[in-house]
Amino acid sequence: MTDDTTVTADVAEDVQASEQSPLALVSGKPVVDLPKDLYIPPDALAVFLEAFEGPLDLLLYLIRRQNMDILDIDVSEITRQYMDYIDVVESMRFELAAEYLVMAATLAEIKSRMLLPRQASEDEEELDPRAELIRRLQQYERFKKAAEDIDQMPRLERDNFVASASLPKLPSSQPHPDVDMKELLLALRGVLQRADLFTSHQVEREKLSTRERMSAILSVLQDDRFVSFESLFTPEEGKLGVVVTFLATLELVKEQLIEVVQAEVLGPIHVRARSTG
Amino acid sequence: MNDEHLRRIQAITEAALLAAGKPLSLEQLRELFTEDERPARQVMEHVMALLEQACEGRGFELRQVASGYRLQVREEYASWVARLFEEKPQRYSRALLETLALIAYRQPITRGEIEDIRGVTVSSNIIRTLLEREWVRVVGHRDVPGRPAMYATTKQFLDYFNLNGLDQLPPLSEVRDLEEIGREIEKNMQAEIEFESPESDDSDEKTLH
Amino acid sequence: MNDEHLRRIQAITEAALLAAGKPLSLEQLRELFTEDERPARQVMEHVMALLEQACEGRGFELRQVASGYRLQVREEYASWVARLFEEKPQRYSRALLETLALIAYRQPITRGEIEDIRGVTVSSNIIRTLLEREWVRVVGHRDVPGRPAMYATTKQFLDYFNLNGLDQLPPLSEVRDLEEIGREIEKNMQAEIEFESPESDDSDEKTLH
Repeated sequence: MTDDTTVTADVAEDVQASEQSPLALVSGKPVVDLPKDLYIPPDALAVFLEAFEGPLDLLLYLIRRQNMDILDIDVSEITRQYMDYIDVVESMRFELAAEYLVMAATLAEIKSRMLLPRQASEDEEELDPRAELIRRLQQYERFKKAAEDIDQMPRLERDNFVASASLPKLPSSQPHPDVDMKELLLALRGVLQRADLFTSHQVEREKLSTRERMSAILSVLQDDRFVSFESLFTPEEGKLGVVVTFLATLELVKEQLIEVVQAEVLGPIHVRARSTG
Repeated sequence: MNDEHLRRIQAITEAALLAAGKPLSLEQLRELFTEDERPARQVMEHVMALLEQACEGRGFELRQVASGYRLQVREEYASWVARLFEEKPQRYSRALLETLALIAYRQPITRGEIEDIRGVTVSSNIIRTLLEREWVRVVGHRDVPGRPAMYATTKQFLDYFNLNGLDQLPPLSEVRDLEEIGREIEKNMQAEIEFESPESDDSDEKTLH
Repeated sequence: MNDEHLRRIQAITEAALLAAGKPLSLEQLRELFTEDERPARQVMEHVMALLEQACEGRGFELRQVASGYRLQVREEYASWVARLFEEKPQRYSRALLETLALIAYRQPITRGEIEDIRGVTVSSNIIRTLLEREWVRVVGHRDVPGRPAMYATTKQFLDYFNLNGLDQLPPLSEVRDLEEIGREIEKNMQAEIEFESPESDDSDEKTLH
């Protein structure tokens, strides 16, 4: 960093400028002066493009800072200068430079129109050609201010922090998925097709009510104890129920899931799950 | 060290613990203060005791854990808080549905038998899910090496599917002719997918957040 | 509805807000209760007032923002709490803030309209950042050639800036004459020059474009 702040020739004329801290460093040299007109030195362009949010922003500054009269600019000189550094900035942020060029062209147009003698016949309503530009500057300025206001507003992560506490152990509250019977059948169809079980009639042979009763009997026989054969039957179910229970018992015996014990001829019959014990 | 000063340290401590969302040690809490205002360790310990008291009767409490102090939602409110995190029910996997169907139609059946028919392993998760949902239960153990559990469906399973008994399950002959059902289900799933597609993300503005 | 009952609802509400770590609407809070115990809207509103009082003198406060209520650290303790976080808070570029301001005050607005007022191209990065932060969203397309997207701000934008609604934004300044604008600019430039000067060691701070 250098202490040399006398890099510009304008310092003597512009005492104010020499008193302020440098805007930025360009190639290690502090830049104190902001441009006098719309011409931006190519080597400082990147810096100025950072400092200003576009030509309107720059113009707003110039109007006050340099007391610039937007009519009093050398249009041909400015245009030439703009053309010069477009080459330089092509690789950087050309689209921004182009906007400054458009602004220069706008100013040139305003100036040329101002130079033309006004025709008396022309509509009195016609605005001063500067009016549109001034309207845009004023409009832009409002939102520039609004952006600054927003930046000042208290916001999360800077001025406000959301309060949160850690969680205790939460009960599992995962809701159960819904299942449609059709989905279940579709799944069954899939697996049976894969297993090619449709061709053998093995699955279909047993009545489902028998299968259900087999499960029921097994759950009664959970403990390692004998249960009387009769207690498996529920007379209230009627004949059909008794038959189903009987078939289920036979199937369980066949599958060697239960054992049936009769201690003496015509004595009480007991059943027990084979797997227990 | 007057009361007002202590209350201030307490409020800053509370603010920090709530902003951190993780435990902070006594040292970390002391570090939040500049050197000239930093409370002594004993003062800080006293403040923690005050803060603990101040949380009585509230929705949260001060807890001391290995890495320091943290503020934690009281366990007695866990069941309400849990509703915040309720997820949308997911769909069951095809593997789970196949397993359930086989248990329903072939009960009592062991896991090994299900695997034989499906030709793939049945994950323990599937069995656990079905047991937790109380759709299946263990009705015994088959008397073969390893004594595998035999599964059967439950009354809850019948209730869920509006059946009085297993004999009301559609007969397998109908299962054979499921082409139409399959198309219908796929249509429903399609509709569901469209409903959840990101195009409709404007819709969540209308719902309450 | 006795006091004890109200205190219980208040504690549950506090617990839920601290567990959520984000704003919850009155409806969302009521949904935490089962139907038979669900407080009426007015009761819930009363509870929120009680909770607000109960936070007086503590490290945190109840705040109503666009998406609902949230508990947040009191702003007066922000400087202590900020020391918890190693990363400095995000800074936003002027270009981003001006674009955001135009969307906030002039919504719905197209990119072209923003560019007209700013006199400069709006980079796609800025729009993308604003969309990713969920501060703005596309609310439709203007019926002109190219059908450009129209942007508007979101509830998340309001939440982030502690606002309950757009009407709480600072009022847009009056159109001023250029003399006055000039003085204002002078002042801002001065501040900016100091800020941008190489002496200040802000270089590690991230600025989001």
